[in-house]
Formats: sequence, structure tokens, C-alpha cells
Amino acid sequence: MSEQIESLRRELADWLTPRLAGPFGQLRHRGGPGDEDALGVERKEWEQELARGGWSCVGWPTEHGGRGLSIAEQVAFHEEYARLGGPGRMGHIGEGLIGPTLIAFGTEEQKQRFLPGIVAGTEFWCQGYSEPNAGSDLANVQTRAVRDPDTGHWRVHGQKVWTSLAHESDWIFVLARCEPGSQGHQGLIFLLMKLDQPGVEIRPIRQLTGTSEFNEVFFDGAVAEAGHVVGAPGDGWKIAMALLGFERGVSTLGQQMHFAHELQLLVDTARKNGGAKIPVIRARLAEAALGLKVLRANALRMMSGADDGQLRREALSYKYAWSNWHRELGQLAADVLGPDGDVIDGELNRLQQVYLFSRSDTIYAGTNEIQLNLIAERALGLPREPRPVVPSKG
Amino acid sequence: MSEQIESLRRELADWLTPRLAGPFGQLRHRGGPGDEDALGVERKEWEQELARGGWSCVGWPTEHGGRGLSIAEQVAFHEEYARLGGPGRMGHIGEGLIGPTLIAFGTEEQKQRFLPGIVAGTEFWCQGYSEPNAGSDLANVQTRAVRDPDTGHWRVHGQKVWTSLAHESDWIFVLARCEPGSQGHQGLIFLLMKLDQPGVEIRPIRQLTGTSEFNEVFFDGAVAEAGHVVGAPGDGWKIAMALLGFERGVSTLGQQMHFAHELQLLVDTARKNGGAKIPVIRARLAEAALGLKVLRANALRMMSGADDGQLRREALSYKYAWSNWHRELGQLAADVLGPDGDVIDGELNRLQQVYLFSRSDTIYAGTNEIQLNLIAERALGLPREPRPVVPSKG
Amino acid sequence: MNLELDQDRQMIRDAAEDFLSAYSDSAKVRAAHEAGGMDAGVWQRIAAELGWCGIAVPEEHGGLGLGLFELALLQEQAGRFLLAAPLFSTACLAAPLLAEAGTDAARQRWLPALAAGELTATVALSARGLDPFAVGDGVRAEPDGNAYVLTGRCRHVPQVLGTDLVIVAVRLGGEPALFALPADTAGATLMPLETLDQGRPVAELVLDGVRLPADSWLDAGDVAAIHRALSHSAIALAAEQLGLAQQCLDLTVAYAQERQQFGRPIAGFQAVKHRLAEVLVKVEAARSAVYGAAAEVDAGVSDKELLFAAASAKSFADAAARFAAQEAIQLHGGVGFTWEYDPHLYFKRAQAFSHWLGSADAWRERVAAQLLEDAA
Amino acid sequence: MNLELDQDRQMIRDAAEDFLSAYSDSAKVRAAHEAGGMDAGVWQRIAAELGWCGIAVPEEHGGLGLGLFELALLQEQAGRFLLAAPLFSTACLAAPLLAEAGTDAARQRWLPALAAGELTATVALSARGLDPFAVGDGVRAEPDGNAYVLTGRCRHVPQVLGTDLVIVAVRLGGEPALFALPADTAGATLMPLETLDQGRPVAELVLDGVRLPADSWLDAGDVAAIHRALSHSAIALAAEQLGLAQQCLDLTVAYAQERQQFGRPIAGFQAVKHRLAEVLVKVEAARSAVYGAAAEVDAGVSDKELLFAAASAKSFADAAARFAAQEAIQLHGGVGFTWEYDPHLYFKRAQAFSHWLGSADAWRERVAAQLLEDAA
Repeated sequence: MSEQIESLRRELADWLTPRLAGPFGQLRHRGGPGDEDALGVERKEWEQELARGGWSCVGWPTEHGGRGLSIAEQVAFHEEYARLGGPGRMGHIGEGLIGPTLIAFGTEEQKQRFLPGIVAGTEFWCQGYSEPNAGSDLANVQTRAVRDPDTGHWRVHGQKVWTSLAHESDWIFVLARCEPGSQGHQGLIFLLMKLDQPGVEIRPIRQLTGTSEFNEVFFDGAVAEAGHVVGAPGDGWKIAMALLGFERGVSTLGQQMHFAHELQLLVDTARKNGGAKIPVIRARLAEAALGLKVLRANALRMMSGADDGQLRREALSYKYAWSNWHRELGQLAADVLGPDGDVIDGELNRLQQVYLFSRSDTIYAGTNEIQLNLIAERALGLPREPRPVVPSKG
Repeated sequence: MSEQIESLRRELADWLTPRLAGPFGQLRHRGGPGDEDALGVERKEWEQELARGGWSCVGWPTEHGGRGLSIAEQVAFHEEYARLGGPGRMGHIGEGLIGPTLIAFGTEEQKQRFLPGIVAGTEFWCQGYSEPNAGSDLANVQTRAVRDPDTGHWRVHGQKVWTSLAHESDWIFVLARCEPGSQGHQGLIFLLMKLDQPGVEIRPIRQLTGTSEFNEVFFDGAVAEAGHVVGAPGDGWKIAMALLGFERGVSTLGQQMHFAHELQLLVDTARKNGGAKIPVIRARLAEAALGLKVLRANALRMMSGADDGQLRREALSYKYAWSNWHRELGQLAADVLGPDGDVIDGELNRLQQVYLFSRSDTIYAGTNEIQLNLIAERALGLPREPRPVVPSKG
Repeated sequence: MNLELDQDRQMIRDAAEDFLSAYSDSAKVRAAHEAGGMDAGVWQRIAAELGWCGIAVPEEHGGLGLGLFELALLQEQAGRFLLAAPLFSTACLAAPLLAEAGTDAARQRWLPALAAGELTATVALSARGLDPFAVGDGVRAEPDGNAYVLTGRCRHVPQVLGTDLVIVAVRLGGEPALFALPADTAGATLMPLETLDQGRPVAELVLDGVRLPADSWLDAGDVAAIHRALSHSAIALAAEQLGLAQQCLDLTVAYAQERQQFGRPIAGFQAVKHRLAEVLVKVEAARSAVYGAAAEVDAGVSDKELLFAAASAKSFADAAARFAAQEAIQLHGGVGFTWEYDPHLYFKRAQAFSHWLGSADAWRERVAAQLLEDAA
Repeated sequence: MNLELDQDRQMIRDAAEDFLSAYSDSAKVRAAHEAGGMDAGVWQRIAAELGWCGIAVPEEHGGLGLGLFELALLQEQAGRFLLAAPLFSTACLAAPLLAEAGTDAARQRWLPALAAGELTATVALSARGLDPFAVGDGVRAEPDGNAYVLTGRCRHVPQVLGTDLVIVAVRLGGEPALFALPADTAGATLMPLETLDQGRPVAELVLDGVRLPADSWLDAGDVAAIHRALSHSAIALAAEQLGLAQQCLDLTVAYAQERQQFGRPIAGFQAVKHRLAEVLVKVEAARSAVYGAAAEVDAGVSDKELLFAAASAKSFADAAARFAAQEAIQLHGGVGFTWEYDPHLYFKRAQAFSHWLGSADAWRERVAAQLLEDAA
């Protein structure tokens, strides 16, 4: 087993190293969170190169074009990939989210239409969940989908927000309200929609970094084909939640290798600029290193648990743990940089990116406050927050 | 003005120093919070010595036996008293709480009956507010007071808890419910009761320190005389709240001098045992010293403000600030002591007392959680916590 | 030690608030950012009309002769409204340095113009930026006949646009000294650096054998006086951080009362209430620290007391500003992370300021050394 | 690296929980405190019947040959139930030291009796107590013919009552070494110290020229092995802290659901919910740290990896236990502060343990040195 994993690591390294030293050298360690708007064209080419090498969708079953790797092998793949500086995956929403969702819930036609493009790195996806007046209240969906009785297609009106990579993507999956007057989790539909069509407008959101990884996506009568509903109309919430479940997957180990890379940059900086001599900084660097080690053990515990569909305590607390660790790493980076941290040399350096971009970690995909509610209610069984009697007018 | 204060300081020092060096030497720096059960007899004698010297109730008007000192002079008095190691004041509930309350709300008879004993250090007081099922919910008073139609006296049944110094006191003031069926702030009465009478039982509560500064007080038909109601029956809440207002007085500066004494002990310990060489401990000691300085400035701001009866932001946040500062000082003390902090040599040393006893600081007189509610609601105007529709059965 | 916000002080505070809320709102501040980090019109009014630069300058030098407390009140409002003008560098850095450490001649020469708002000044302190513990370590001065020749670099010199005078800290015979460098002196280059905080541009000063006449030497040879002045500067900067923290709290309280989630304003959630209350606790602690420090300075302090005063002001104000800005972003949620909303402006400034004039860590270590008596 | 709580491990865990919840409840623990800090009956069952002392001892020495992970599972339950018996000193201090650093002869002589629960042992490490970074600094050993003479003192030797064997760390020719000292050796005094944590009594060991035969010298001269063993001990102690943290959380959740304030259980207040959730986050981090460290050790690690493993386990478990105990007192309110309720028992132990086998600060500084490569 361990030998098999070692041989996989070697195979990947043999394939990856020359490419990142040569033709794709500029992509090394690029395109991660906070850097997602970098080098779009080149990273799409990279996705296709990965596919040619058989390194896309490695955790998918072979029948759908994957490698059928075991969990342990996937962990090794993601760790090694990130460790060697493999670029941020433009295809990760397809590979990690919508692909597994379609494999689990899609029709045969949907699988045949969409899975190959994801595997080949030729079709890219983004997600349309959040809305301006929803935020943490994910179920407060205002986007409407109306069925055309003649064609069976769905016409969509509304607005999504915080859609990363929308400007680089071909398709979006959208959670919309298909039963007028329904509320909360009821009456939602999960749609697959082409972005390049009339009635879709994408506007980048400028972030505090000055760059734009996120977008607003406006729908004004854009169409989702009748065959592009996942699950039944009304089942949208169930599909959407299942999809989020796939997100807590093995790729988290790859994320941790990015973190390790950032931490190493920070350690190098502290050694160079004298920060390594400041006792309080030393203690914080050690704490960061130990914290990352603990995150890794936490992720391995998540994966070693019985696959009974229950989110256990270590899994429920993981988002809160990693996002706050990363935000603190960003703060530490700024403090190690000292006054120079405020100075920009052309564009943000990696540590400045971490400092600023990590502020989003404790907000997106469930704010700290929502995470603590979840932990208190699901892991500790404490009383649920009272829901208001009168629904929001938002 | 400044000279006047200097001369007051000198006068006090001249009076205090020989006494604390001589006959009352064992009381120096004793009897503060966490040490209140120490040397009861001697500290009562000390209160009378203070009175003889004209140093009791220095902030009271001269007509009531005080010195009529200005705020600035009172500050100087309390600071100098504590700085020189003046013992914890057994009479502070009389002098600081019930005395000012009687001066403001008492009848002429009550003033004549009670104020002289407080000034002379011959009658000692404790307070009866908290109840076992109330805690933070101070208005959830279950103790009942029933008026005897013949005598006009009140018969009291119920239980108070967290009553410090009850076993050393002569009198207790009690908040009780005088209108059966009333709830919350309504229908309460503020009574003055002799402790040495049938129907009163005092049981010490053993704390985590192993000592007992707090007590439970049980009333089983004990009597409050008709003339010993402060305000009208039904006004109890108003009187009780006004009394708490007197608590946030100038004596806080004296408390800070106790803190300064503790900090100095801690600094001395760190210098002796090598803690002063540990960078993280150094930073925490500096933070503690700066924090205490800031508490002092905060208290001076409170006193320099217009006396318009409004609690301003610095006053609303003060309890939270000092209690958490002190709890952290206690934790730091334990960390500086290191493994020796766990070892007891006969009785707790002062730093161990601080460590353990400071745990109560963030609980009594409004827990941290209640304090943050108060700050959010009164200082920031945020929505009040929803009150339950159905009252507690407690 | 006078901590009372009496009528005079309230007037100063309120006038500053009124002016800045009108002339330094978010739109104007952002426009100033696009224009290189300075609003020349606002500065003109502050300096020439409102007379803020002279508030703490002694009357004999043309100032109002008020104290650090009053200057701190102005600085607090500057922080709240993200003032994009060189009030800090002129009135809080250069002025105290001249007043505290300057020779009589230097004071007479520069302070009146500075107090009158006719002279915009800044200070170049060290190779590591505005580091009060490394004064002069970037530039070497050598006597040369009746003149001095200056060579070296200083990082993070605040506020370049419109600056007339740079006070340069140097080492002269190994000791710190101060020189007056007119900004247009030949051989002196101020290279603007691009910064995250676009409202407080900084420059690198490069001196390549710049020859200055003997009367450019400003200080009276009292190094302790230089450190005293920089401690005053640190307290004034802390006041700006305090204002910044206060504004983050106010912005976030307003947003939380308006923003609906789960059918009610998020301000009604106890977790949000408590977080905001914790911000308030830190802001009030910072205010106590800053006002207390300024009042102490105005009443007269020993050098040891000044160390504790400046350390408490700077460390508590930094902590409040950083925490308040962090929670402003967090509690604004997604929009808190956008360029369009204001929290990031405060966030970046709070972080940048936390490294100006000594980090909290650096101040604390100095306090620890004093407290534990194991260092000078 | 095996982190899975498979059936075997769950059985170990559940059996320990069942036993301790029955035989080490609050009343029994408090009775043991009154009796000098040890429940001899419980220890008898744990050692002789349940065989816990041998769980991680190699099979060749009469143990079960399981790993540190399994020992950690027992320790976690011991922490939850405040076990008043020398499991830690015998199985987590003495056993790893013998197994890792002992000579073959020493292992054969002591480990079988220890694994069988017939020998109760402890370790005297340094003048400063259980400090893994000062091994042997309290006692000097001098060769004297065919024997050694030991002189000096060690503080904070854990668990005295019923101890048969003390492993004493000394300096011999300047280097750390280990000696076997039967507790009843003439000239050796174990003076019990009164402690806040009455369930973990400690003693001061005074050696006044104690003469020991040559075969009392236990270790094989490999100082790195001694440090490895102590790192294993630190991980086992961290497991006990983890259990303690978990129990504080459980106690407090139960109390919060029952205690009514303002007409509802305080568990319904969001501030209380979030606090408890934060405790859970720390407890789960500690569990990941401890299980991860133990699994790494069982899988084989380099000395550098072991440093990081032990440091992460000890620092995260200390933090979790201290925070959980603090919040247990705080959220119990007034009663949390009484002798009668249990939180203070956990609070005192969490604090005491945080100074055993290296404080989090000390471990972090070692990690920093390694990370920044500026120390050995």
C-alpha cells in the first residue's frame, strides 16, 4: 500500500517536475486562492496538459474518465502536486464539485454531455449559490426560474454574487426558486447554464486586494435547457447541499500544501529581514507551523473515519479551524514584513496576497459566526437559533 | 488644589505608616479580595482605629460624620491607603454602598440609626441580592416579604447567596418580593435586617480556594422592622440599582493600588525565579503593567466626566476591562510561578490567591456575558436580548 | 493630569469632526488616493485657515500653545475620516521634534512658519523607516569645513507631495543628530513608494553626498530630547489609530443594524452584539491610554513615565485599530471584502500604522526591560 | 500513520471509559484526594487486572506490544475521570524511559514487573521538576569503586504513595544518565509537597550521598534516546490533558442545557453556544494533535519530526485544557467557583500539567529554533 503510494508520488513527480521547470515554469505556485485571476489562458492550457497526462479527475471512477484512485492515493496526489508547486486548478469546481454531483445525481445524458469536458480540461465551471441579500442565509434564494410550458426550458431572472472564475468559465450551476411563493429550502431547482448566452452578464467585483477573482452574475431571462436540471425541480436544496459535501474532500490536503508553501516563504522572509530574531514573532511562527501540522492530522482523521455520511466533530470544526489559522498566518505575514509590508513593488507579493486574501477565508463558505452556530447545534446539540416568525423581506 | 492633595497624602501617610509598622503590622496588604476571610477580629479593630483617626467615610458629607472630601481627594486617599498596604476594608459595604444609599433615600430615623455605626466602625453590613436561581438574572427574586398587618413589620422567607462577609456582619440589606405574583423589576422591597435574630441562618460556601469568603443566608420568618424599609414597598428595584451605582465609585482607584501591589509581587517573583528571562513572559508582564496604567486612566476619565447620571462608554466597559485584566494577571502569576505554583506552603501565597480568586471577578457583579450585553445594548444601542414570553420557573 | 473633555476641548473636537465629515468623506478620500494620496485643498484649509498645525506649538513660536491632548483630539478625527493630508508629518512629527529637541535658532527659524501652516514638513528617521529605536541609522553626516555632507538612505518617509522641509535624522560622530533638508535640495531624492494604504504615501530618501550649511544642524545635542519628541509623536499617531478604530466600530454598528439575515438585523444576534461590545471595550481602553498619555505629557513626566505612557498609547491603540478593522471586515461579510466598501481602507491603514514609530512588540520589550530592570 | 479509531481501539477506549466512569467518579476522586491523592483499590485493578501498564510495553518484555496511540486512549480517559493513581508515572514516564533508553539488562529487569502491574514507578527528572530540557540537572552521580554516589535534589517528582521505584536522572561526568533508585533506599528522602491539585501529589527527592550499585545505572548512554522517551511521555500527558478538556466541555454543555436564566436554558444564548463551540474547536484540534503525534511515533519518526509531534500535542492539549477549564468555571457562573462543583478540579490540574514536561512556550521556542535553523 505504502509502496503503491510512493510509486504514484514518483510517477507524478517525474511527470510534473520537467514541465514546471520548462514550458509551464511561470505557473509554478501560481493561481491559488488570492491569485486566481493570474495567467488564465496559460492555466487552461495546463488543465489540458494535465488531462493528457492522465492527471485530471484522479479520484473519479475509471468509467467516467478518472483514475479511480483510493482516498490515500488521492491524498498523496494532491499533496505531491501542491508540494511541487503545481498551479492552482482552474478546473477544480468541475472536478471537485459539479462532476461528483453529476456522477451521483445526474442523468445518463448529463453525464455524457458534461463529464468528458471536465476530464479533458476543455470546459470550465463556476458556481451560482450566493445572492446579495442572502449571504450567510444561503436558503434565502431570490433568483427565479420559470418553466416555458412549450419548450420545457427554464428562464432565469436574478443575481448571483461571489462567483469565482465566472469570467473564465463556460458553465455555471445555479440554485433558483422554481415555485413562486416558496420559502427557505423548499421550491428550489438546481440548474446547469451556459454562460455565453444572451441574458447573462458577468461583472467582476473588485476586492480589497485590488484584483477581481469574484464576480456578480446577472440573469435576465437566460435559459437553462429542460434537460439541464439536476434532480427534480424542487430538489434543488438537497442537490446543493450534497454538492457542498463533496467540497470537504481530499483536496483539502492539497490546500494544506499551499499553506505549507506560504509558511515556508514566511520563514524565509523572517530569516532574511531579522523577524526571526524577535521573540514574539518566533513564537507565532512556531505556533503557525504546529497549527498546520495539526490541520493535517485533522484532515487525516476526517478521512480515516467511517464513511457513514455523518459529519463528525473534527469535520464540523475543520472549516473554522483552517480559515482562522490561515487568516492568522496572513496577519503574521504582515507583521513579519513590517513596514515593508505596506509597500507594493508592481503587484502584490505572495505574502501580501495571503495577508489580504485570507480575510475572505473566514467569510465565504459559511462565516465564522455561521460555523460556530453549526458546531454548537450539530456537534454539541445545543438549541437552534430561533427562526423569525416573519420571513425576511431582504 | 494639587498642594491640598499632597498634604492630604502626607497626613494619611503620617497616620498610617507607624500603625502598619507597629500594632497593626500583621494587617499590612491583607484582607483584600481573595483574602477577605483573614484576620476578622483584627480588621474590625482596625476599622475602629480608622474611625478614631477620622479616616472612615472620608467621602461622606461632614453632616453625616464624613470628611466631605472632593472626588480628587478621595482618589488620593484610596490610592495612598492601598499603596501603603492599608488592609482590605471590612466596612466597605457600609461605607461605599448602604451608607450613600441611606444618605440619598433613607428616612431621617434611618440615617440617625445607621450612619453613626458605619462611621464608627462598630456595625458591619453585607448585601442580600443574589439568589441561587437568579444569578445573572438579578430581577428573578424569589425571597418573599410579608407584612404583618398588626405590627407593620415584614416577615422574610427565602435564600440569598454569594453574600460576602455575612459571618462577620451585623446587618444585611435584602431585596425581596413584597407583592405576591409580581415579576421582574416590579413588586420588590428593599429591607434592612439584623442578622443576629431567629430565622436567619448563615452557611459559608467553600470556594475553589478552599477558603470561604462567601455565604448562603437563609431566611425563615426573620423580621425586618416596619421602619427599616428603604423607599416605599415596591420601589426595591430602583433603590437596589441606585445602590449599585454607588459601587462604581472612587474606591476603584484603591482597588487598582492593590492590583499594582500584586503586579509588583509578580515582577519580583519573575526576577527571582528566572521568568523574567522568558521572552513571552516578559511581553505579558509588560502588557499587564501597561494594562493597569490604562485602567487607571479609564477610572480617571470616569471621574472627570460630567456628573449627569449617565453611564458613559468608559464606565460601561470598566467592569469588563478590569475583571478580565485581573483574571489574566492571575493566569500570568500561575505561569510565572511555573510548577511551583501548584505547591502550597501551609496556606495559599498571595499570587496563588490572585490566580484562583480572580476567577470570580468575571462572574460576580455581572458576568462577562452580562457585561457584554449591557455594553452592546446601552453603549451601542443594539437590540435588546429577547425576553421570554413565559417567565422562568427557575 | 487633566483628562476632562471640557468645553474648550469639546469645541476643538467638534469643529474637527464637522470639518472632516464634510471635506474628508469616503468619496473625497478615494479621490485623494487617486491623486497620489493627498487632498491639497483640504490641507490648505487645515493648515492656513484652521490653524491645526500650530495647536501644540508654543505661543512664543506663533502657535496656540495648547497641549498634546488637544493635538490628539485633532488626530483622532483625522483617523476617523482617513485624512489625506500631512497633518501627522507636519504637526505630530516635525513640530515636536523641533520644539523638544531643536536649538533656539532652529525653533525660531522653522516653528512659526510651521505653526502658521506655511510650511509642510516631514521626518526621515532611519533605514528601517519610522523606527524610534533606530534614529539616524540610515544616514551618515560628516563635517566638511563650514558645512556637513550627508550620505545614506531612509525608508518610509511619510508624505512627500507638497513637502517643503525634511528633517533628516543622521549619525554624526556616532551620535544621532537632526538636519534640516529643504525638499528641493540638489542630490537629495525622494522616491515615492507605492503603498497598500494609498492615503499615506511614503518615500525613500536617498542622499548622495548632499552638502548642507552648518546652520542646518537642528538639534541641541540632547538625544534624550529627540526620544521624548518621538514618544510624543507616537502618542499622536496612537490618537489617529484610536479615531480609526472608533470609525470602524461606528461603521460596523450601522451596517449590522441595517443588514438583514435570517429575517432580522444581524445586530440582534448575540454573537454580533458581543463582538461589537468587545470592539468597544478595546476602543475605550485605547482612548483611556491615549488621553491618559497625552494628559500626562501635558502635566510633565519623567523619561521613564513617558516610556510607559507612549507604550500604553501606541500598543493599545494599535490593538484597538487592528481588531476593530478586522471585525469591520468580518461583520460586513462579503461586502467587507470589496474595494467598494470602506473597511479595507481602515484595515490597511491600521496595519501600516502599527509598524510606524515602534510596533507594540517593540514598545512592550522596552517596558519589560524597564520593569524588570535588566536593561538601561 | 494510522489515525483510524478501528474496532480494537474503540474497545480499549470504551472499556477504559466504562471502568473509570464507575470507579473514578467525582465522589471517589474526592475521597482519594482526602487520602493523599491516590485510590489504591483502583490502582490495584488497573495495574493487576486490567493490565493498562503493559499496553505499550513490547511483548518481549511482557507487555501487549501496542503503541503510543493505544496508551494515549487510556490516558485520555484517565484525564476525563481525574484518575488518582500512578498510571502516568508508571506507564507513561518510567516505561518509555526504560524501553527507549534503558540497557537490555535494565529492560529485562524492570519492564516485565512494570508491565504486569507489580511495580509502581516514577521519574525524578531535574531540580526544576519534570523539565525535559534540564534532564539530570538536580543530582550529581560520582563513581566510587563498584558503585555510584548520588547527591542532590529533584523537585516535583510525581506520585509518591505506593511507589516502588524511582528512576533518577543525574549528571554523570557532565552527561545525563539514569539510575534506578528503590523508594526505600537509605539516604533517599521523598518529601511529599502539598499541592493545589490534590489528585496528583508530588514530592521533593533529596539524595544525600546515596550509594547505589553499578547495575543501578539504567541507560545505554544514548542521550537522544532519553529525549525521545520524554517526548513520548509528553504526548501521553497531552492525551490526559485532552481528556480533561473533553470532560470540561461535556460537563459545561450539560450544565448549560439545564441551568435556566431569563426564562430559558443558558445553552440557548448565542454567546454561550459560540463559546462552547470554540471550546470544541480547541478540543478537536488537541485531539488531532495528540492522535496525530501518537500515530506518527508508532509509525516511526525522525528526532526532528518527534520534536514537532510532541510540541504540537503538548501545546495544543495544554491550550485546550486551560481554555476548557476556564470556560467551565466561567459558564457555570457562581457555582463554578465553589469547591462543591467539579470545574475547579479540572482547572487546577490543567494548570499544573501545563508546566509538566515542558510548557507550551518552551516547546514553541524549540520548534522556532528548528524552523529558523539558528540552533542545534
